[in-house]
Amino acid sequence: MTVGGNSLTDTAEHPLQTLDRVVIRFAGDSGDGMQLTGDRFTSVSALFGNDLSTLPDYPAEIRAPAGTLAGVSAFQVSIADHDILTPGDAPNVLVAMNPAALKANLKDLLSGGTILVNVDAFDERNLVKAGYEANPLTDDSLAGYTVYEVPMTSLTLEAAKPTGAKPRDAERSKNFFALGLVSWMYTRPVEDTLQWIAARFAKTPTVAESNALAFKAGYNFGETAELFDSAYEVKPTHFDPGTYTNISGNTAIAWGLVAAGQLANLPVFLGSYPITPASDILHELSKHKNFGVRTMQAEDEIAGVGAALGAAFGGHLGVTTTSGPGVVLKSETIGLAVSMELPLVIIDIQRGGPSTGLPTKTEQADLLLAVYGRHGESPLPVVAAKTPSDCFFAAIEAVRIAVKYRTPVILLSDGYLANGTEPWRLPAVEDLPEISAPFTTEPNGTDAAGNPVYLPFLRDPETLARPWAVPGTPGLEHRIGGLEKSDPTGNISYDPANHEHMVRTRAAKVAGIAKDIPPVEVDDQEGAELLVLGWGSTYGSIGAAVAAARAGGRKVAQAHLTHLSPFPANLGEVLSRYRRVIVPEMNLGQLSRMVRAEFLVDARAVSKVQGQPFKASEIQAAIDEALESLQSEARA
Amino acid sequence: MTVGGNSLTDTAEHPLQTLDRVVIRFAGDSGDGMQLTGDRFTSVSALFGNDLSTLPDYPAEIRAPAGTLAGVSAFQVSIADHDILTPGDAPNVLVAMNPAALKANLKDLLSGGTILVNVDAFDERNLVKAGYEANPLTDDSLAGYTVYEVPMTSLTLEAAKPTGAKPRDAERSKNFFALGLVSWMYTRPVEDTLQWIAARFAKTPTVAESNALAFKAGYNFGETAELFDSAYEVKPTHFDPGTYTNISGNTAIAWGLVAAGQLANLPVFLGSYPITPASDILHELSKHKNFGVRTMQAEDEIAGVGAALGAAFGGHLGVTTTSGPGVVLKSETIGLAVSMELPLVIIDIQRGGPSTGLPTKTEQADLLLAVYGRHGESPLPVVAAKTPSDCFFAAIEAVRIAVKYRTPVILLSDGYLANGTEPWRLPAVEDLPEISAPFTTEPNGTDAAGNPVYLPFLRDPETLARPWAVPGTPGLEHRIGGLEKSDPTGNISYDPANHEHMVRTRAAKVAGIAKDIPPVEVDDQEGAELLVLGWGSTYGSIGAAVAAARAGGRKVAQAHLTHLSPFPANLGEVLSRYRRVIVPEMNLGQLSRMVRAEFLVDARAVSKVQGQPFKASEIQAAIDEALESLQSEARA
Amino acid sequence: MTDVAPPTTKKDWSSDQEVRWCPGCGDYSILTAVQMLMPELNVRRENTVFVSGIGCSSRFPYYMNTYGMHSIHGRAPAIATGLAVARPDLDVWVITGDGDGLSIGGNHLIHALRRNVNLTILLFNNQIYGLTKGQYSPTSEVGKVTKSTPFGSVDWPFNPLSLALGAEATFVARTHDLDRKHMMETFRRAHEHKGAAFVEIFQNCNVFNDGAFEQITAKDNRSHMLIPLEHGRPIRFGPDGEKGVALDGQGRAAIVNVADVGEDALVVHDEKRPEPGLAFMLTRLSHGPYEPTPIGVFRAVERPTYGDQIQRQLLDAQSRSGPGDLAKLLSSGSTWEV
Amino acid sequence: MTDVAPPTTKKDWSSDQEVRWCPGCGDYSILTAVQMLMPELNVRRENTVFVSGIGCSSRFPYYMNTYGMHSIHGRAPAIATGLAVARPDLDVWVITGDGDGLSIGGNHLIHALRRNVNLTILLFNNQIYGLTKGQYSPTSEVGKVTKSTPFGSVDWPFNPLSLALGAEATFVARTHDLDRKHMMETFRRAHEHKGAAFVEIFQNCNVFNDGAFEQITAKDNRSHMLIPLEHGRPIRFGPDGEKGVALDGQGRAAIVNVADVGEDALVVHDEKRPEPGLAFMLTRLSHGPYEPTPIGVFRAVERPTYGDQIQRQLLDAQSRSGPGDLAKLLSSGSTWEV
Ligand SMILES: Cc1ncc(C[n+]2csc(CCOP(=O)(O)OP(=O)(O)O)c2C)c(N)n1
Ligand SMILES: Cc1ncc(C[n+]2csc(CCOP(=O)(O)OP(=O)(O)O)c2C)c(N)n1
Ligand code: SF4
Ligand code: SF4
Ligand SMILES: [Mg+2]
Ligand SMILES: [Mg+2]
Repeated sequence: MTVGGNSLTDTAEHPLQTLDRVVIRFAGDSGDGMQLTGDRFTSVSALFGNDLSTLPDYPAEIRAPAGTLAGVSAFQVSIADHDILTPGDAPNVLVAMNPAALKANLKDLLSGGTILVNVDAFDERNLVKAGYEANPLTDDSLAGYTVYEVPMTSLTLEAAKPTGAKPRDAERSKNFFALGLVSWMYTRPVEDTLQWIAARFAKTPTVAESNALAFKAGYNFGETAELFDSAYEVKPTHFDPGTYTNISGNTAIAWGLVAAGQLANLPVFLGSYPITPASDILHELSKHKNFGVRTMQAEDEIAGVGAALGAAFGGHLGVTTTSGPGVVLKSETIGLAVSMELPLVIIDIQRGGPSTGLPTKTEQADLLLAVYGRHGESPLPVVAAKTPSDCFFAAIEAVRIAVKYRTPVILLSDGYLANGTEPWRLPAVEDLPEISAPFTTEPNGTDAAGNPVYLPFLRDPETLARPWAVPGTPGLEHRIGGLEKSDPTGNISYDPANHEHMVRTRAAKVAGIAKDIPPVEVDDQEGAELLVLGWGSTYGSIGAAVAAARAGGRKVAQAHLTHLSPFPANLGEVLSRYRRVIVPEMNLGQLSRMVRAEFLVDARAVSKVQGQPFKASEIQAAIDEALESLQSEARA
Repeated sequence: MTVGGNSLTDTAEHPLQTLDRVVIRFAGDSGDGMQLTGDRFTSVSALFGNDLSTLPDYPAEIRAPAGTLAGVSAFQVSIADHDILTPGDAPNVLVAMNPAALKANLKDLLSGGTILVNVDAFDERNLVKAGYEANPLTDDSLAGYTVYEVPMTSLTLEAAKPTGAKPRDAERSKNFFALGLVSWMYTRPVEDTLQWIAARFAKTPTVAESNALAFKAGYNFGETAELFDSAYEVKPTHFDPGTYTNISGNTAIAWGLVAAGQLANLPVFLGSYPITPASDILHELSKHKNFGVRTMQAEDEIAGVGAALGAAFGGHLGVTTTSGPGVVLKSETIGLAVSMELPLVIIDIQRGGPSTGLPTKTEQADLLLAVYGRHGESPLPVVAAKTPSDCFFAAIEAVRIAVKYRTPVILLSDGYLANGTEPWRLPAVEDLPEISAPFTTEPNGTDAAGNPVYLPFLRDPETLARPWAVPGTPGLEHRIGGLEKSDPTGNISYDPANHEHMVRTRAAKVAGIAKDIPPVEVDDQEGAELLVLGWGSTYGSIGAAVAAARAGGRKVAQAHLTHLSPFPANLGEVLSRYRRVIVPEMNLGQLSRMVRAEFLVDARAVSKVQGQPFKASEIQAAIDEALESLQSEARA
Repeated sequence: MTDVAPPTTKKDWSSDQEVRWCPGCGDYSILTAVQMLMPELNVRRENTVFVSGIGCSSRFPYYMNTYGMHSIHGRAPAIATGLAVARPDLDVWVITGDGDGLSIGGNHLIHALRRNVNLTILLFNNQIYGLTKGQYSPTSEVGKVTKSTPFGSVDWPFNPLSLALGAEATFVARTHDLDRKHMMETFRRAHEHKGAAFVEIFQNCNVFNDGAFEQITAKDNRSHMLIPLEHGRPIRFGPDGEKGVALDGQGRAAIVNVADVGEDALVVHDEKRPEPGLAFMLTRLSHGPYEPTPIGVFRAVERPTYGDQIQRQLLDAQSRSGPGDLAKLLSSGSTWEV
Repeated sequence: MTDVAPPTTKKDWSSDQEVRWCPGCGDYSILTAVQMLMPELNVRRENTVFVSGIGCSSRFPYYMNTYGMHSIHGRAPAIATGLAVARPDLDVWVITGDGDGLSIGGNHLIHALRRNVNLTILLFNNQIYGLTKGQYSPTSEVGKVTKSTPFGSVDWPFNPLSLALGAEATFVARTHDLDRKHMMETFRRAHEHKGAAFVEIFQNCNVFNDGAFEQITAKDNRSHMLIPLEHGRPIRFGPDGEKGVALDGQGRAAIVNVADVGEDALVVHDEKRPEPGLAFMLTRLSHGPYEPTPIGVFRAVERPTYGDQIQRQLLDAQSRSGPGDLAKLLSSGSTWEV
């Protein structure tokens, strides 16, 4: 049997077990290339036709000290033969490249799960660094698991010998050894990975070669070592026919913005300042200059949003991307956009807070900031994405509202969506929503003397949107600013009644968007008295939990909000249909607070603030608890 | 009869009518000195023993074009022989120095009220500038009022002749003519004003002389002209015995901070950036360097709060003052203070928003910003002042909470409190609350090896406050920052469970302050089903409205919040006692929203967003409406 | 925009809004100078935008009958950068004050300068915060007694031109509000400059800082106290040109009597010198508006503008990859068919 | 603090926290230089505070066994200003990066410099954003290809020292991460300076911008490419001092062969020159780390510090009006008795 052809997948000598789903976590040092390994495994699985979901998890340091807990970087991927919503609560398989990786991740592993360790790394020094007093491989502490000790480092060095690479360099290929081994275990096709290695490392042929050799060695090790009882297969999912790609939330947002620019026929202008986990949107958009996309890495967040606002005044689709610490810095400028009523899209990829917090971890604690975080009465629409691929549509929706209503819009995503991936069936371009962004080019009023004039605050009676006349348009010269404006001239006005009128009109404009967004849909169940209401990235976990609860005979309804401000018009009615509403959120209860204030409904938060997405089981437990409390209330 | 002695007050030739209250508004061009005139009238009335309340109102421009509506500056003062709470809904008397002043203010005047106009200013040019098509003095449009046309300019010029001043200069004394005239009308003592003129203009004797002459001329004009039927007197109020001063909210805050520094035995450090209407706190504090108060005019708001936080780390009482646009800029640094748990006081003198809004006008629309306006879960206490003199105590309370709990605290005031004044009985220094701010000077824990160490996040079990060890203390060297901290070492931690623990602990610390603040007091009335709940500067208007409603036979209870986060522990219980709760606020319903979310009580906002405080009558109308709706519900 | 704009007059450039500065404020004469200059520039009103921050000076855009934005405090250079990059066809002017531009907005200003964004930046320096009623500013002299510094300020001031040169500015100039001709000429040069043109204008705030520049700008003092810079000419001043500026071999600049040293010893002004060293030295000649102070164009060199280069990258990308094709973008990752 | 601090060793200044930079990062050698210098400075750990912003470099305070604050991005100079003004008894160091200090924090930096706040500011210039994984920074060279500039950056970079001098800095110096002795000497001078001392450190980021300074700082290149500045000495460099810096009468600085012009024609370095013109010219000698580049102390002049003057005003006020008396303050307005 030769390595390198698809014949490798024919593992005649080992029995092949079929699984419907498996959750694998690759864990190692920051420098061990675990993100790359996980990404690669994901890609072949996607090509293979599995449904999948991923969860990268890495430290805030670029490369924290080797061997320490702080330096552990992990990538979890779940592959399945059916539609899945989350990267899985607990891994079935943990690949641990060193003791620290084992220690940091063991607690999450399914009991009875499988551990593949790089036994070469379990030396005294690394054990101490990881804080182990005894070697876990020998002290029986792993008794509840199936442990495979694989000398990954030495086998990699051995495999790479033909390349002549120095051991220090060759050793770096050991993640490909691990990838090869896991690829064998789950009967992944290998050709694609070998091609990918060749292309990716084309500039450093020695590295390419040693990675390929390590990969093959890992694969063959699985095949030939007597260690493993069997290999597994996870059959392809039934997908609707179409072209699929595996997409992360940040890429989806970037592409959504490019698409929105095309749909609205507006050039995209991104003013941004790098910040984790939002920077990748800047990186991605920077590549697409042929779409007329201008990206500017500004001196800070204030300048980023300022430049976007300046571009919006000039008739561009002004966008700024950031995370929490950047949102607060941008708030003053966002308030100016509220006051001037110019379209602007602010994208907040939420991360753990407060302050610098947990910059590489996920959280949903900027919702109230988005809705209320500006001085004065400065309402604006807020939209949230729920899955990585939904980020594409959420970005288009944010743009649609911004340009139609001439208002800043905040789009919320989070670190989990940003870096997580899922297979996405590419939409047909002609099916994407239309976005109308007409510029005003003619005077829209007359002055006292009957001369035609431009009234920048003469609104569309339907949308309450003001006209958008851009510099370069003769005859419509006008000035706008942050002082209160007289309706409809836009001249400065300190008139008390005008101020109240303008404050209420701006609020009415935003509230009126409720008429223009879809009603919230309920995934209802006959007889359900409990509604699980969610927003943002909890979608997957809630869905999985609800499915599991129903499978367990519980009656539960589920609804998920894309629009947080204004709420869909039917939300109050929906909430009133249930005896109990729970709101799982990665915060201390922000949507629940908004819903309580708005509808006087006793919505109860189910909070998790750990920098990690909910496990479906956690939400399931909350569902059970809510149902029990309803029952005991009924009994009482 | 001679001018210049108290004998002037003996106005034997005119009947003297006694009033219990009068509301006077001085209005003129920005350059006409109306604020000074109003201030002066206020001072003599305070000295005379009236209760009083004032409302300055001026344009955002330093000196808007003379004669135009935009340039009108006004000062309203109410004086009474009894305890009053507001500067009055509608003036009884309007002093209008030019047509624009008349036009801008007439609509507020009580119908049948008195108008004193400077008839000299009613020439064609000024009428056109003010936008009058016909002269209101001659076209009968003022028929419903008592109008006195006084040639103030020419009489002033005449009076000032002996000084030899050029007419252009002498004319500037005409506000003193007006002051003299009104002083006569309301039998104010004159000696004090003459002394004040001499002192204030000591450096420019000619100006002093012409002001004094104009003042006397005005006084004498009232005395001798046949125009006026009578003079009026407003008897002194019954005040509790003590020493009184007339104080504005901004001065009271500045003094409160000085006092708090003394009480806590901490040097005050103010880092600030000028902004209307907060700048005067910076100005006032800058004078008191002998108290060890350091003030720094920073390069911007971010630097202002940053410097204050740096000083707090160094063991000073760090304070920053600003208004809405500054608060949003400071939010990131406030979040850092939340995370590092250092004491810091942020003072927001709210003004009309959004954006630059109405910078010289009042508003209460930063409440939700104060409570929710930071990324991540970053709770902090919020305190609001209710009257100008209460600003003193509110500042002390904000400091008390900040240093006791090692937390940033936001203190809310607004433009109305900032510039408004009221008589204040000086507290005895020994009656002021104690503030304890002990620095930790010894290690508070031991490390694994048993060596004494400092654990910066080892909390007081009661308050949950962490220790405060300042640089210069040997042996307690430690590092803090904005990344999540391990409990209790303060070292960086990405541990999921620790993060949730810290997020919840910070929230519990702030929530726990509810135990340490007074319960909200209710001014109840037997049988009242309606509660009027307020916060901040609406106190006076609500009080006046409730008193009036009761006088009209209505049953109403009133409660006013000083603590907005956390709420007083008994608030939920208090709200549950009433069938209806209304919340008058100068915003679109911010406190009502918080109360609804917290207590699921159908609290209804009574909103006014006009850059002007509520009139008592407006709130009274809302009370009537609420009571009627209760009745009709009862009938239904 | 190479076409010829229709002729206009000052009135065409004046908006219908009432000017609301204090009577006597230096801002009026600057407004007049700009409104009088515009008809001479062969530009169109609709292609002209004034962007300002907050301050008395920042009310300026309301008075220009062009497109305009009165933004927020300190942020005008950032906002204008976005506009200028998005719309290279526009003429974008930035109006700012010493507080707006050098205090809260200092960072945006220096970054706009280093990037060489195509902006004409007029900084109204009255050495005071006017709009907030008289606090000291980052250009106020040490010891200044103001509302916020009752015992005198203790901060050393910026020299706006030194700062601009330290920030890699390509065009740096100074003028004052009492000389309309000089203002117009300086603004014209700034407008002609491709890239970020920075002009400091000494402006009198007669309410809060009256006479700040009187010692050098008053009619009678000018010839003694202002050192006009002219490209290619030895730097001379004084009623009869009897004074000049010379450098020694150790790089010390000094004011000299021409009679003592001879004209050949004088520095010949060279605004086009690639290195800003000389221009910087000239900004250091005077330590405040009470010593002989250079005015005019200190530096005017060419460097590609930020916007042009961004534009060039767009065009390059389009000629390389063709105009964007959305369907192609969506399938640009690794895809598979089901 | 004139007392003698007890003797310490490098170890005393090292905290128990694991250093978490990438292996090979230039930050390590800077940390070592500081930790080795501290015992020589006669200062106490408890009186020493390191304040930083955000960035790889800004993790520095965690590794010093002193008081420290790892604050937020760009704000360290502002926070440190408050601390230094409040507590003049402390030794306050600021640690910042080229992004932290010159991009988002540029304004606070230039204001701290002009105010001459008593701070020792170390700017780790690696010409890249390290912590956010490799975007270009305001000191990156034009054309730099990074994650955010796949077609090359188009912004002209700052020269940090020119900017500092334009911002009225009283102490300006440069060193690099490969020369511990030079670092220690430069940091010592900076620490000695009363007021704001600004030090740029060329620092290698071996992950995202490896070798950025190699052309001038690699052992073999130093003698050709680094121009050491020594006060009072003619500026010479080269393996045998065969090169030097000279100025012409028009203020043009140039690198010359000493043999051609004679030593007397060289500029004699004068860090104490009140005017920053010469120092500024020296910062312009090199346009990037691939030309002969001066290192050492460019400028070191005395000017009252911001904190000292604020302190003086407090003391003056106290000696004038006596210590504050609260009851007196409350009755300082016009009062009346009832
Ligand atoms: C964020 C913010 N901070 C502060 C202010 C208050 N403010 C308005 S203008 C100004 C300074 C104006 O000074 P300058 O820029 O010199 O303009 P001038 O009025 O002197 O023309 C300040 C502090 C504001 N409007 N916004
Ligand atoms: C307000 C805010 N914006 C952005 C970031 C993200 N961020 C962290 S460090 C950094 C730049 C770091 O570059 P530099 O200062 O050069 O430090 P280095 O990592 O290179 O040492 C950025 C953009 C942040 N933490 N906070
Ligand atoms: S305050 Fe000064 S700068 Fe402002 S308008 Fe008046 S005179 Fe001009
Ligand atoms: S990313 Fe660069 S600067 Fe940051 S620690 Fe690694 S090598 Fe150092
Ligand atoms: Mg100014
Ligand atoms: Mg860097």
